[in-house]
Amino acid sequence: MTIHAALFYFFAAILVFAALRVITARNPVHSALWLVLAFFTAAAHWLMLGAEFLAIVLVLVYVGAVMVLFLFVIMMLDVNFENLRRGFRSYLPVGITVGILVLVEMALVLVSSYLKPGVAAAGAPVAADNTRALGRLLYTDYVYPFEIAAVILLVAIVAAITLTHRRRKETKHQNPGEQVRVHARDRLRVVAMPSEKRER
Amino acid sequence: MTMLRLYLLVALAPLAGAVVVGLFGQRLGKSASHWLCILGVAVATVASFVVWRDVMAGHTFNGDVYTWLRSGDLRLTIGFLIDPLTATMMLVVTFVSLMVHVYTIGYMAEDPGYTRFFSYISLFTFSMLMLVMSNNVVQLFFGWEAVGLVSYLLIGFWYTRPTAIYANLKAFLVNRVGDFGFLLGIGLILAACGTLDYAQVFARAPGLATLAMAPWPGAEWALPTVICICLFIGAMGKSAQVPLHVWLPDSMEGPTPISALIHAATMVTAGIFMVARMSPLFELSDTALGFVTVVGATTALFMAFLGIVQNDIKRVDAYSTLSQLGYMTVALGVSAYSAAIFHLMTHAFFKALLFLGAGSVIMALHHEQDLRRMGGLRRYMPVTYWTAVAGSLALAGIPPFAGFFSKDAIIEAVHLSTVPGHGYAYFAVMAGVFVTAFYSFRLLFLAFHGDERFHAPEHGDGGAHGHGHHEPPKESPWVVTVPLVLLAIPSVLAGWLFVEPMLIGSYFGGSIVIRPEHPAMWDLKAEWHGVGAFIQHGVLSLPFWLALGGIVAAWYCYLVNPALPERLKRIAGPVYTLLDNKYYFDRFNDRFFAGGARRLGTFLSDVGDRTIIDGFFVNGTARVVGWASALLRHIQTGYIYHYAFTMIVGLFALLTWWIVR
Amino acid sequence: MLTPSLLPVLPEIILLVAACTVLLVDAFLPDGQRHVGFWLTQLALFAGSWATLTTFEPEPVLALGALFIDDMLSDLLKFFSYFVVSLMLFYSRAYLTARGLFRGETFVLTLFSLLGMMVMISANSFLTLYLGLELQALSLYAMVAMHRTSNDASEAAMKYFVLGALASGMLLYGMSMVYGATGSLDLHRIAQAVLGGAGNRVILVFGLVFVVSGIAFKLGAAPYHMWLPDVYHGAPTAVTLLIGTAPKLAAFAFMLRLLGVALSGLEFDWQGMLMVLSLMSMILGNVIAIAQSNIKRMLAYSTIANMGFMLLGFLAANLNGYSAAMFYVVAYVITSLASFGVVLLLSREGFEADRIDDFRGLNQRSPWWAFVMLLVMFSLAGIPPTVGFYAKFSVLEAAVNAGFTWLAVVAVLASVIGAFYYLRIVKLMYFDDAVDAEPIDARLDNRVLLSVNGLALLLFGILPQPLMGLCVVALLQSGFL
Amino acid sequence: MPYLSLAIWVPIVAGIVVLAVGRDRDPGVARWIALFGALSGLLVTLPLWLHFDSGTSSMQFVEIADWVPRFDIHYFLGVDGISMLFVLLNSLMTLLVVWAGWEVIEKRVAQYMAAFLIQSGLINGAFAALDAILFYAFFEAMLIPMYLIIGVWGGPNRVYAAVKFFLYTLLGSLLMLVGFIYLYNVSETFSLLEWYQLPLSLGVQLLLFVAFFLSFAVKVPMWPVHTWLPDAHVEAPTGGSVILAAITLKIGAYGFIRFILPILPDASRYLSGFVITLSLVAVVYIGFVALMQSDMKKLIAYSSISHMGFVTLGLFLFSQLGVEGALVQMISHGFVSAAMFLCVGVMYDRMHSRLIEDYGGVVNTMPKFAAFMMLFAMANAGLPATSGFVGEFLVIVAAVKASFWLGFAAATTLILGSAYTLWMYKRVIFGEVANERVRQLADVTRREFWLLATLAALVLAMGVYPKPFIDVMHASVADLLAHVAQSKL
Amino acid sequence: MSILTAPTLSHYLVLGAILFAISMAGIFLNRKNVIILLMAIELMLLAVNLNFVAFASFLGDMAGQVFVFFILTVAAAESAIGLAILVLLFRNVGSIDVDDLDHLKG
Repeated sequence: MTIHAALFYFFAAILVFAALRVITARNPVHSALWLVLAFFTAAAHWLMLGAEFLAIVLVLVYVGAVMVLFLFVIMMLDVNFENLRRGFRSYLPVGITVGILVLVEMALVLVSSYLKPGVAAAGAPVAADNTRALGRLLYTDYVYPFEIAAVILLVAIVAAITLTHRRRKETKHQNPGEQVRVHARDRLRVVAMPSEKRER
Repeated sequence: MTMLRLYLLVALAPLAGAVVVGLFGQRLGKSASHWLCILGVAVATVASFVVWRDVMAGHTFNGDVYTWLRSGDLRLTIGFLIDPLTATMMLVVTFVSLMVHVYTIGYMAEDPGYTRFFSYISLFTFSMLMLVMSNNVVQLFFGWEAVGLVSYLLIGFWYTRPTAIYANLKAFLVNRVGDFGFLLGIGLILAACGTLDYAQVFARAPGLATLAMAPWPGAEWALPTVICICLFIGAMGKSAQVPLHVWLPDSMEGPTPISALIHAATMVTAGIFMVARMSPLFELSDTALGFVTVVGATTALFMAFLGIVQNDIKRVDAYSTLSQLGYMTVALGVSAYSAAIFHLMTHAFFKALLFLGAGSVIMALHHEQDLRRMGGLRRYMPVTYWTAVAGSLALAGIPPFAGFFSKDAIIEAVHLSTVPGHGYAYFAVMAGVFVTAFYSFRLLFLAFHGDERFHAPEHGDGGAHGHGHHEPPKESPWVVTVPLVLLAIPSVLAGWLFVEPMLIGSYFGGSIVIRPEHPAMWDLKAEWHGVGAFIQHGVLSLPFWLALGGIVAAWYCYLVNPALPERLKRIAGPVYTLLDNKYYFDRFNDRFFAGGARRLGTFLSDVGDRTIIDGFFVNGTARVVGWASALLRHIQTGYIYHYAFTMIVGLFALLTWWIVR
Repeated sequence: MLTPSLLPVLPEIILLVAACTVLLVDAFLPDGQRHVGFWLTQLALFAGSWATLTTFEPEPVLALGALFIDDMLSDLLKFFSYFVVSLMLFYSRAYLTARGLFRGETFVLTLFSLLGMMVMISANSFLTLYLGLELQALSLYAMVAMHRTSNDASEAAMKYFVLGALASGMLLYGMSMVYGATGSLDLHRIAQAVLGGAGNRVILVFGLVFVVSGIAFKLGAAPYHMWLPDVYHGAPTAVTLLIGTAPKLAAFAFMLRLLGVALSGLEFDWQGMLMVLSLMSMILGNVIAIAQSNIKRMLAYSTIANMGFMLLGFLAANLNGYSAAMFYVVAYVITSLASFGVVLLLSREGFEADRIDDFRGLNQRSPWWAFVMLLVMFSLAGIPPTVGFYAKFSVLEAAVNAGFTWLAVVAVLASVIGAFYYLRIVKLMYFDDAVDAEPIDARLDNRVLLSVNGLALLLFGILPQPLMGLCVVALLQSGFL
Repeated sequence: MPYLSLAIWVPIVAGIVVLAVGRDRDPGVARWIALFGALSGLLVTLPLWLHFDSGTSSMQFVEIADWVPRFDIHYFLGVDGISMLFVLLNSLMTLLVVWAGWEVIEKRVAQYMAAFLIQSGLINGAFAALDAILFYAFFEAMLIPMYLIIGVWGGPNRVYAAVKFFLYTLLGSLLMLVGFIYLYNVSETFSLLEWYQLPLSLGVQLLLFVAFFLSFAVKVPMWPVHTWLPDAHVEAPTGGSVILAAITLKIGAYGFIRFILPILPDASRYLSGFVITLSLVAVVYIGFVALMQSDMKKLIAYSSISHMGFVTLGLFLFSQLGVEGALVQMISHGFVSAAMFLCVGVMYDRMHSRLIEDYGGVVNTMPKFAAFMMLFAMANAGLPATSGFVGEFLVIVAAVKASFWLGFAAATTLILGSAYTLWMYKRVIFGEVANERVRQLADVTRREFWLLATLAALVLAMGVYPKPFIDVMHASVADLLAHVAQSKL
Repeated sequence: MSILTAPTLSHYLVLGAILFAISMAGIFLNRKNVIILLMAIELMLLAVNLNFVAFASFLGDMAGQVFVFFILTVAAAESAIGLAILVLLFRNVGSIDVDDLDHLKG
């Protein structure tokens, strides 16, 4: 058993356990934290597979941004977690059965297909400098998807703002459009008043 | 072809009258209407006479007027076959019709449906003429059905009377049963001969003799037998032979003139005419002839019995008609076609006479038809009385009245016949003579002799005619009596004038075919020694004495000892009940056929259509789909995890199917 | 100046620029001036269609590192998409205004989702397919939830989102398998690899199941259809209209590119899978629709059934079948557009005309709109002389031609069941008396366009050849034989 | 002149004009335009009769143009001696129906008239189409106006009836569509005339037979798929019943002639016993069912089924006599059933009841009407000298020729047909005035009179002189029989 | 050959499969908290990513890694939108209980 293999099994075990805890944890905060752990171990796997950049990104983006966002929302929503786990146990047998069936089926296929010696040997680092190689690809061959990804992020921004941004009545805010388009007559109103009351 | 125009004139003149009066009768008024119709029929009568003379001179005609239809190699035409048989029928039809037309002026004078009635009887005349003048079976069927239709209309002429509209429906339906057979017969003729033209069918008839059909595997029926029996079933309907006779007595619900015209003289004899016309086919099958004989004989005797117990003057005549039609049918059965036609003719005259006489009585008594409320009328209505006497004598078969010749000829022919069932038939017709004489004179005595019972207090219990009965009955107007007299003349004379040419001579020429195997007429001819000898022989033979016996019995029972019938009635209780209920035919038909059809219809409608087809299959399917829909929509629970679960199960199923298989 | 290699992408560029412009401009508009954004959007759509037409080339052109393909198929589908989106905006203008949704975000998200569809339509790689799909889907998730005060809308959005993500996951899993087996993300190279026998067939089929599941979700084919009724129902009708129309075109292209191009070597396998999906969709959709009382829900089930029909054509797996399916989708989209158009027309402030009973006595209120709806219903039921007939006809023909006569028989039986609920709408409109006496009024442009839309159902039903021929030519030119 | 196109499109365009111009507030305009449209629709079909060459069996007035080249579908029209008569019949009936609905229909007059006009054009199209898909398009499209006619202007249970009518018919016809497509795949064409020459194995023929049969048997309708008809007839307004009975049923039988017999001759012969059995069941079973109906329209509807049983019987006897009898029966039934329904309509308009028990003694107050109805009742019962006789006679005779027992069973209609018709007539028309409402009935109006008189004249004309009606068919029927006789295996 | 040797492609794929299965189980086992659903989705994408990286590595092809890059981007955007919807839902319904999302059904 090589060190490689040992690391693999070590991280795999943590990963699987963390993943299981994600879906079984009583408290969503714990779930999120278990998920963070899962991401870390996954990043470790990726490192072993030679995807250094992606491993970093996974940790930075996911753990650093996305999971924080999750936690933020969990905190913000202030849900009563006591109720949230009710009924879990009764569905468990069905869930586990189906999960295992799917898993067994997938595993059967995957093991039988790729456990051949020839395939295993193909494992080799793709490029010496993973980040550079990826970066080059992204900005040359994959510039189009890159742009689309940018648009997707824009959509996410627009959507998130549209959906959650509330204009509270009590908040004061400026309307730049109105400010720009303002005219003098809007500011100053000349009121014609009769100078004196006329006698009839 | 000039004659063709004349033939057309015969047929179309009454039609023109019928159509004009039918469409515009209300506007034309009564007298214009009846004169138009009478004119039409008179023209037809005169023309028929001319035609008859022409035919007697040997000018027969067989030609088409127009092609009605062509399909494949079948060509159906409207055309005329004018031969002695036709000419005779034309003469009888137009003459009786004319008489009835005239008579109607008096009889229907106060009826609101006056013009309608004229239109109908003219239409009837046209239809009957089309029937007898036809040169093919289809046109015969046309006329056949058309007279049926007019009969239906006329029986139901007083359409507000429940009994009348019941009777006309019954008449139509029973006739349709006959037509059912008739049409099958036509179909078989067509199938066998490939044509429906008389001349062509008869030309091919000998070839049919050996043909057979297999109604089911293993069985074999001689084709001519099947054809003839089918045709005869048609005749049974129209000519009211047992068991399809049930409509005729009820048809008396119609006005009396049409009882005379349609239900005595002409239409009901269409069946006789048809069989006579089809003699070349009937001659091919002894079985069929035997069948005809037995049916005819049964009708002749058993319907005559019913005449005895009837109290309605028209119904007595109706059963008498049935019985006489039986005689004609027997004649047909024993191949004495000419005798049948001869009897048809004489019967047309004297039965029309009797009916019209009855009508005259009914008029005089303000639509009283019950014999028990008549009596002694001979003093008030001499013309009616004496013509009725003539008619009754003719009916009873007393020489030298017309009925004697025709009936005696039939009895002789039955005696000489060898057809199956002739023994039974001989007995039936013999016994029938006695019964006939009895009931016809019973009628005469009850109506015209004895006490005057029309003043009886219970008279008018119906409430419908409780007015003006205190005056004595008086003789009918001339429009009624003249036809009576005019009909009485041939009732007396037609017999001895025509007996020799019709039965012995070659009057009918080729229009009637008798094969040598059927000896009755041949033997009759062989024994013929002239009219005088015939009368002499008749007077010395049994039928005459039976007839006399019948008259005497009637005289004794109804004039000498009026209490006797009541006593007899009590003694012969069950028999009387049987007769009074007309052998239960009506009840059986009502229960079994009408009731059965209604029950079957209800069953098929409720269970078959509504429950099984609609309820189970059609709406059932809809219900199942609706139920499935209501059920399946619950799959859509609204819960994300169920949705996800479904997707995953779908995925799992596809995976399993495509990977593991 | 555009470099030549960017020319085929011009429509996408225009849309992107337009979307950003609208986003910016809208920020500076007062509430009363929202129509500026609307017209800008319409202009962008027009410009996009113009660009699509002018850059039209009969032969397929690969661009941007072969991640993008501009063939006649994509041009045609894009063209229809602009058209559909434009009409959708016209139809829903009053509806959106009444609900405070007539805003820049709506237009922007609409344009972005359209952009996503266009990326899907023109994708030549798993990557672009996936990104286009997500762009479109994310925009739509947001749009479904956009009516912020509506409980139903947010519930629908959540369901849509979770299930959509699950489906994306499945799709991606499948893509990863195919990638692993063939070593490429490029559709044509995958196709060559598959046809050349490279890759492990079991793994390919394994991946295929996941890919098909993902596609089926997008189409709304049973058993991946569960999101559809809830989303159609919960979303604002304008968004339902959008979801119910243009994305079907994109999904068709998506399916065609994935199955018809990349995995054409596995034809035999996915035929079977589509057969199962098609059968289940036709039967489930039609049967469950009968029990519905909400017209949006009913139309959702009708969509499921119709997608089943479309698959019936597609699974013939030849030019005949693809063109039939394409014609079917186009016909369906036109019909669907009109159906929701009428629903929108009947809605007004504070009143959603989404119950089936709201159509009661429409003929009394407005014979014309009743007639348009009648056309829609008979078109959905596939009764001539509406376009729906030829749509059904061509997919049946394709199925029979490919030897699936029994499937065609089942399909027609299912469509008899389906006819029942379409007839019910007609029944309500014509046979019943109106309960709602409110007059129906709308802007002139809306009325004209909706009328034309309705009549188009009739026109294409009577003269289907141009559209049919176009589908065939487009597919032929795009290399489908 | 493209007479056939005119026959199709003139009424349709007229219908659209009526829809566009007609206003509910002023129905007169719609009525007159509709009448004009229907009249022109009839006039443009007259040349079909006048210029018809009865000497040939080939299609006449042929028009052909590409329609959907993608599937080789053509706008292919033509008539032969069989279909020509139905085009005329339909145009005539449309005119009568428009006329019959003149004052009776008060609700949405324009839509009513338009529905009939459009329907008329579609029906003409179905009779004239020689391309299967064209036929199918017309065949299906005509469901739409009829669905609306039943549903909008129908009786209390109209929804059930309309939906049943639609779905029943749709079920059959969609299977037929699959059949068409199958044939297209075999032959690469939708032209009927080419399908006539197409060899097909018996197995295929049988399957196609089932598909086609379901479609047409439902339309005819044959027992046991007939139950939509009584419902549809009862609920439909008078005009709807008239068109349904007089025309649309005929399309079913026409389908047998145009599609099943010549395209699938071997299957037809193989299954002729089956079809004949169903036909005879229809004749007898339905006869009994009709007997016990308490609703006049239902009774006439059942009688239609029974009469159509004769049609299918005649067709599957495969003899000139039988087929021509069937065709004549179809045309005659067109006149007679239309007239019967109009008669019921006349009474219904006055009494708003179709139940026999609500009537009685109508003759007392409506003598002219009673006379007309008598004629039509007799024609319905198949009395000679009315058109009803000709077809029945030919079919029965042909049946006897084929087998005595067939004729025997068929001929029962003589009894049953007159039993149910005349029993109804008796209960409705004859007798004492049954109630006050009957006493207040007014006799036929001038419009009703001429309406009924027209049909009466036709019924009589065809009964007295059917030759011109049949002569046009000979060549086509002979050709049809030649096709049936020739095996395509 | 023991499976405990150097990790082959199969090892990674099976690991991915396990993650995938866990996440699917998570989606339909979770009856209460929508947030867990979102996390399960992240997990699922992680499984896919693992596959891609493994394939990329074993095939020696960078395309797989590029794909993963984009999946990560999209996933981030997706969770943003997902959370936005969640927040909205919470405001409207007052709960993020999956069981409460049952108004639309049938």
